[in-house]
Amino acid sequence: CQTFKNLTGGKDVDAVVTAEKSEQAYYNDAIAQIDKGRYTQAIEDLTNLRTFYPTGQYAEQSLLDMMYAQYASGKYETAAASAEQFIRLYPSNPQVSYAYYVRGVANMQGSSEGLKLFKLNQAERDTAYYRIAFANFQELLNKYPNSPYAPDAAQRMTFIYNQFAESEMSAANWYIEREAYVAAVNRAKWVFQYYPLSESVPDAIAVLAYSHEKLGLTDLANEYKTLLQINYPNMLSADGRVKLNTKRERSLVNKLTFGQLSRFDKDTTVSTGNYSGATKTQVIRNATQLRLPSDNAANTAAPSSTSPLRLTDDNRRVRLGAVENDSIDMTDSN
Amino acid sequence: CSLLSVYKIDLPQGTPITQTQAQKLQVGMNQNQVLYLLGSPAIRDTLEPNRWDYIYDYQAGTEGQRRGIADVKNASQHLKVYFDNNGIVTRIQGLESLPK
Amino acid sequence: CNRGIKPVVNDPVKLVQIVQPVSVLQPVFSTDLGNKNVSKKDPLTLQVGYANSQIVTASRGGDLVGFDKAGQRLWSVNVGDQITGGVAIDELSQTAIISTRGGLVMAFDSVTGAKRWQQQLTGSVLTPALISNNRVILSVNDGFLHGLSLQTGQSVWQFATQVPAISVRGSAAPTLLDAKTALLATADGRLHAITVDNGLPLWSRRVGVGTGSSEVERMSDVDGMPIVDNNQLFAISYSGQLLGIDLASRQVMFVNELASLKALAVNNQQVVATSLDGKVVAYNRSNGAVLWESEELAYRHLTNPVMIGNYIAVGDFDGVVHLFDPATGKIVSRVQTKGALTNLQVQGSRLMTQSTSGQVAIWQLAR
Amino acid sequence: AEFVVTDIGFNGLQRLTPDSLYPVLPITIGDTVNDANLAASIKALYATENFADIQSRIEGGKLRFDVVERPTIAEVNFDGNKLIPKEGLEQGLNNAGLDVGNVLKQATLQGVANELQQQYISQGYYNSNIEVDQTLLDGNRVKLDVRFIEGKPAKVVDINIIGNKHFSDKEIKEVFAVKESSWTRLLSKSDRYAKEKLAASLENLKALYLNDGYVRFSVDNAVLNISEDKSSVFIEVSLSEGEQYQFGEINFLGKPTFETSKLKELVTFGAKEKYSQAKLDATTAALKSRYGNEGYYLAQIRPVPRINDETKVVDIDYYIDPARPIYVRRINFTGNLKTQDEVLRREMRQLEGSLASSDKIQLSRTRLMRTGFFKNVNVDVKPVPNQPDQVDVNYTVEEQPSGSSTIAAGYSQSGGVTFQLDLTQNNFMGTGDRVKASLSRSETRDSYSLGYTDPYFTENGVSQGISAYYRETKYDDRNVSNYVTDAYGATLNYSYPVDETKRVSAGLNVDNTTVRGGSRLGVSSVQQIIDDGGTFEKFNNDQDEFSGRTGFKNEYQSYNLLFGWDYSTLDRPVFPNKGMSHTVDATIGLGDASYQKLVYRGNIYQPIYKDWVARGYTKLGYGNNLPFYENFYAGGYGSVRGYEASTLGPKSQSYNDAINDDVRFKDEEVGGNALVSFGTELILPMPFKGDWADQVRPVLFAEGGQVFDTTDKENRTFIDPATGDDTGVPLLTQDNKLRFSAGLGVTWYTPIGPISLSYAVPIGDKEGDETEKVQFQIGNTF
Repeated sequence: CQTFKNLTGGKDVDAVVTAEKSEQAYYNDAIAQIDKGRYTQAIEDLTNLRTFYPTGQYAEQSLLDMMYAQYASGKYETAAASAEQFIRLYPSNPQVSYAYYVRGVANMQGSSEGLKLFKLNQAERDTAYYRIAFANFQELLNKYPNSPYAPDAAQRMTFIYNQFAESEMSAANWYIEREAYVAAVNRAKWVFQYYPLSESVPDAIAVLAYSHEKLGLTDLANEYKTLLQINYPNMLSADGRVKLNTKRERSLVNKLTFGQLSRFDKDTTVSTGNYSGATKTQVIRNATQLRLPSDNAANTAAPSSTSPLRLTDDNRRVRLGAVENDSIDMTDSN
Repeated sequence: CSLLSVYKIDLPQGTPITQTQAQKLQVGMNQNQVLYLLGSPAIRDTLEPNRWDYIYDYQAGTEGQRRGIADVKNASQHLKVYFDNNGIVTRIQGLESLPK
Repeated sequence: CNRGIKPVVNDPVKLVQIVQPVSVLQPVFSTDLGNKNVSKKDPLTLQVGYANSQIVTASRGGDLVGFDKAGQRLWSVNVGDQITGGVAIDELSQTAIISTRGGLVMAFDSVTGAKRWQQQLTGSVLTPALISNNRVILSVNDGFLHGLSLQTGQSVWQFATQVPAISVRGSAAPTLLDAKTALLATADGRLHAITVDNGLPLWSRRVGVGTGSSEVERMSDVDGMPIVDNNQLFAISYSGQLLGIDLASRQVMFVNELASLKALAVNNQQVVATSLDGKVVAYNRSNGAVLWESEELAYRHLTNPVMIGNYIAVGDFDGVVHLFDPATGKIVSRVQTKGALTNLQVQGSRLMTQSTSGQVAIWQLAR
Repeated sequence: AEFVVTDIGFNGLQRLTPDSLYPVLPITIGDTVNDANLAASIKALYATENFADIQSRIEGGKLRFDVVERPTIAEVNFDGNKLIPKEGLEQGLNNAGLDVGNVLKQATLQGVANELQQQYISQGYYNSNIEVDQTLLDGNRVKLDVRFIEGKPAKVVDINIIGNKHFSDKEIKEVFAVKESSWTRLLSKSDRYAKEKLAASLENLKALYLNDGYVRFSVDNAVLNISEDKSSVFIEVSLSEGEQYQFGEINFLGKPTFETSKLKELVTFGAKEKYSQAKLDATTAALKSRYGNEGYYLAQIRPVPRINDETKVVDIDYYIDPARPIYVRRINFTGNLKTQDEVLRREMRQLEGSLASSDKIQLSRTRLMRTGFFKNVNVDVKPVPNQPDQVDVNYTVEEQPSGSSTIAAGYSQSGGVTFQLDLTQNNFMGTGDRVKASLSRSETRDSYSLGYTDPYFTENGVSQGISAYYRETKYDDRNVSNYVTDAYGATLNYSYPVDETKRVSAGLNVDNTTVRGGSRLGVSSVQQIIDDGGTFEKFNNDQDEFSGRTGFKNEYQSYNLLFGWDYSTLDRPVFPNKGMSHTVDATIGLGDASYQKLVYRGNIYQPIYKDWVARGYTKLGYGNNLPFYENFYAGGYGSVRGYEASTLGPKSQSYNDAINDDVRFKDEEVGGNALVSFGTELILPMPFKGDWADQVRPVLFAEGGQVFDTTDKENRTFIDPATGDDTGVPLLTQDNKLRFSAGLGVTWYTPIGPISLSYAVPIGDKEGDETEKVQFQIGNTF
């Protein structure tokens, strides 16, 4: 039944009993393997190096290389774990910010079994991994703001922040299609409240305008339309109707061909987030302001940062996020 | 031929409160008392922080039509509660639009 | 699908031929009670009801049979359920008492076989009753001790003891500590002294101490009937403690390391026990020192030892009764009956056995 | 002794570094060190669980720690573990932090060993023993070999019930989860003792009496004995039944927001009726869901029975506290790594921003399971912090592969490049759309078909499917022996739900089929081609080997209307265990081949005992003047197993045999226009656990079926198109007898699609039937 066991279960890995190479040999072989892209073999050499020469001169460097090899070979969870181990063991190593960075990037990849053939829009899927990556990058920016990896980490944080906002909007868009307008309003307001700096704010305002109109709250709908008129005029069509990117708005031909033909061109410069000219330090400064709400966050007051939205022509800043005092106690004093 | 019509689900949205519940509301109450009487409002809008909208919107699906429940559209059932800046009820509007 | 590792299994040892066997016991009576509808795996022991005027046997299947002194069958009655405890005989009132699987206790006239009374208890009774000054004392499987009136069978008193989550099948028969007090050994390894008449508890002491991480390893039943002899009490537990107590001073004379589910036997100097793994050991009665230890019957599932004449008799699973010379610990004589033996009984110079396959045999000590 | 520490150092460190230990110590360089904080630092170092031994030394102002690091685990092997699978053990060790690479903590190892021993004891393996040997390796590492000596589990040999009059011992033992040992228990292993089984049995016993009116029933005592060698278990249960009681009246106290008359409708028992706990629980559940559906999601409903022992009547007081209407604030999904959020959200019947309804939340979970994209779906409702009347509904899903894909390619001298690609994905790239593509090119045949279906073309679930196909067999006309069809066409199909379980579909198929027959074609088909205006050709230029052959050809340009009605309450599409499904498909052919075809498929799954499921299935078909290439066939996998594929039903002589009556080769099966097939399966539970075990379904089956021709072909004779004279040969013959078979089958749902294997014994097969005991199939299950 041994064969049956090999077929289904993993063969028992029998540990290497004693060191077979010198420290130098292990390290050189490992680096050679990495260059040739044979990562698994490299990881094995590096593991043996750290096992048999834990206090050798290459111990710290080999863990950094192992992190890279694991990430490159798609073992994201183990790469993040190696990074974690490095941060714990060698906190004062000059390269430690690289470990923070690798941990963030590895977590951002999500689970290794995820289908990575086509780049799936993560915003529309489980974003748990993104949340961990965001926290990792935040820690990197706080501890090592001028680390060489800080700018990229900041940009990734902004990207994740927008992905979360987009995931809210995908739910809001569905509720518009479903004609559940109160649900759409709350989802859009969540973007307003927790992601004021995200690129989905224009879509959120459009949804709010549209839903209020459908609910019959025309006064609120008009207020949102003026907000759009001032800040994002391109979201309003000529006859003042709000442009949404939900399926409902697409033309029949477009729907018949599963969205391939005659898509109406929405000015998408705002939401593709290409290089907006900000310098590295600005990117980092903006990123450090970003906060993620926990999934089950209460309807607390909006975060302090305000969005540069002008309500009326006299440039009155809009205090985003409804004023709600923190704790509403509905003591059940019956 | 309703037998072959597309099955639509009922779409209840917001807070189906009744006039009897809302009548207990008086000007001068604080926000907690309002919440205790009517529960959380359907919409608390960012642009109108001092106004709570208890709106109810209902679109009958196949089941709703079978049971003859009427649609409630464009804010026909909508109670507006206005507060001053320290959360005391100043005005109540739309009481008559609520069902008995 | 690996084969798994086999636990070590101890097979019963083969018997060694005795050099020159001495004839000790002469068979005087034997009968086959049959064992229809009896579960083979249940190691319950039934004993022969013996009083000098007659014999009453009970079969596991539920037949009660009375014989006269000469072994002639007098009467036979079927109690309608499997018999799990019995036969206890009271010579004075000529009553024979048995208990059934359904928890019924029945009293019969031991001469005529007429049913006197019956009483429903809350659990089955697996051991013979103790009859003394007008009380019938029964140890019930659910941990209760019941005192019934001998005449009417009505319950006079009840005494509750602690029942462990899991205990070894079978229990110790209640016995007399002295004329007025009964001695009960329980499944949680304790001894209780209780007044026979009104069930008032006098004292209780722990004998068995189980150790281990699970309830099964901590089982410390005292299933062998403790023995009381000229103011000394000896008891043994499943968890491996053999205790000698001096009743006068209530002091523990000794605690030895031996595990058994069978009763003990004493003569004037020795106390003898048979262990779970088939050892027969004789200790000095007052200080517990080991006098001799025989492994000739290892793993043969031995019965309780009994003193007959000045020999020690021990039965085994093959139906063989071995007779030891108490001085040397050597086997000097053997007799054979059919079926596995689980309990030996001695009445004066007669040895009575009932095997699990229902074979009753009585031997007389040869002159 | 107090002193100011000037330097702190460690020696004996291997894997750990001083940097990582400094933050742990409560003292730093420059502090004054006394006995107290020295002890505290040693305690802190031990707390890191990395050290077997720590000694501290003071050399002039320098503090030195001599440490011995604990070994890390290099390898863990298990031997002899049959009861607990290897993965389970590894998982247990991981949770305890004893997996490969971690530090070996002796206390935790001992703890895990005891815990495993407990598990064995609780499963009745009283004679089991677990030994752990540790062998030290270089580099301060250790190898663990865990040996399991399991022995045999204790068997229950006797169950003794005392004090039962109303129910017999047999009836009581029937309800027990643990049974007395006998050979019949070999498979179900129900005679093995386990603590939970006894507890479950006592629960069932209690329910048995409570459901029969015995309110005062109680189990006085359940004694557990075990034999000396710990191999047999004896159970003795003493109970007191009490009397039989009846229901009295019911009243609703507290704040019942609905009128009592409405609530009374939900009560499943009447006054004077025998008391039954099951009926009471059913009523409580009905009330709970009634309140739950009206928004009172957190309503508390408690039945309090008032028992009157004289009159033997039990009055029920329902204390109802509806709390307050609860609204759903947000619905969140986790675990959908591949599937889009919208694909899950569109299955929701519960909307955000509306009253919470327990039925809708549960129905949404069932709908998610019905998509077939998820192995399992859990829902949990969490209150929103400081919003007492709002809840969030969180669905956690576990995705499973939802389709199959195989790719094969080759190059042959004569045929050139050959390739085959089959792709059926029900959750294409997580969009929830269904894609079905099969492109194959070979020496003899090209076949391309592509189908794309969007199940949510509209938000109410109207689905739109488009598919196109092109098939061409590259035979020369003369080389065809029986018949081949070249076809191309496209189908547009819409289907929409009519209620929660029924769907209606309508579609249009434009099809151009060219049928080419050869000399081995059955005469009934030849007759039909000729009657439909097909051409007949005799090739007699004798220089090549085809001369003397005949060829029939006809082209059918047809427009088919497709209608469907589908009812399904199956709990999941793959390997359902409960529910039924009925589909009716009607095809109306117009144009060259005008025919009507009706097909009904029915499936019923009924769990019968623990995890055994019985299934009944049937397929009926009827066609009115069907073109022969649309005929029904029977036999083979998916119809009647045990017979070769499509070999049952009417047979007709081939053209060659008909025109020259000296030679008589085997008749050709031509199928028929009426089909009956039905069967039943007993779905067996998988004996062992493990992840891949629930991808496999073994079944015992018995099925039967037949194809008939109800047209008048049977008594018409064939007219040879070459000569025009009547050959006197009947167009077809049939014996109208059903064929049956019974046997054993297994289906394994692999990533490349379901693979099925069956061994069937034909029953009632007639002479001339082509039987085939073992059959193998890749592709969809029927």
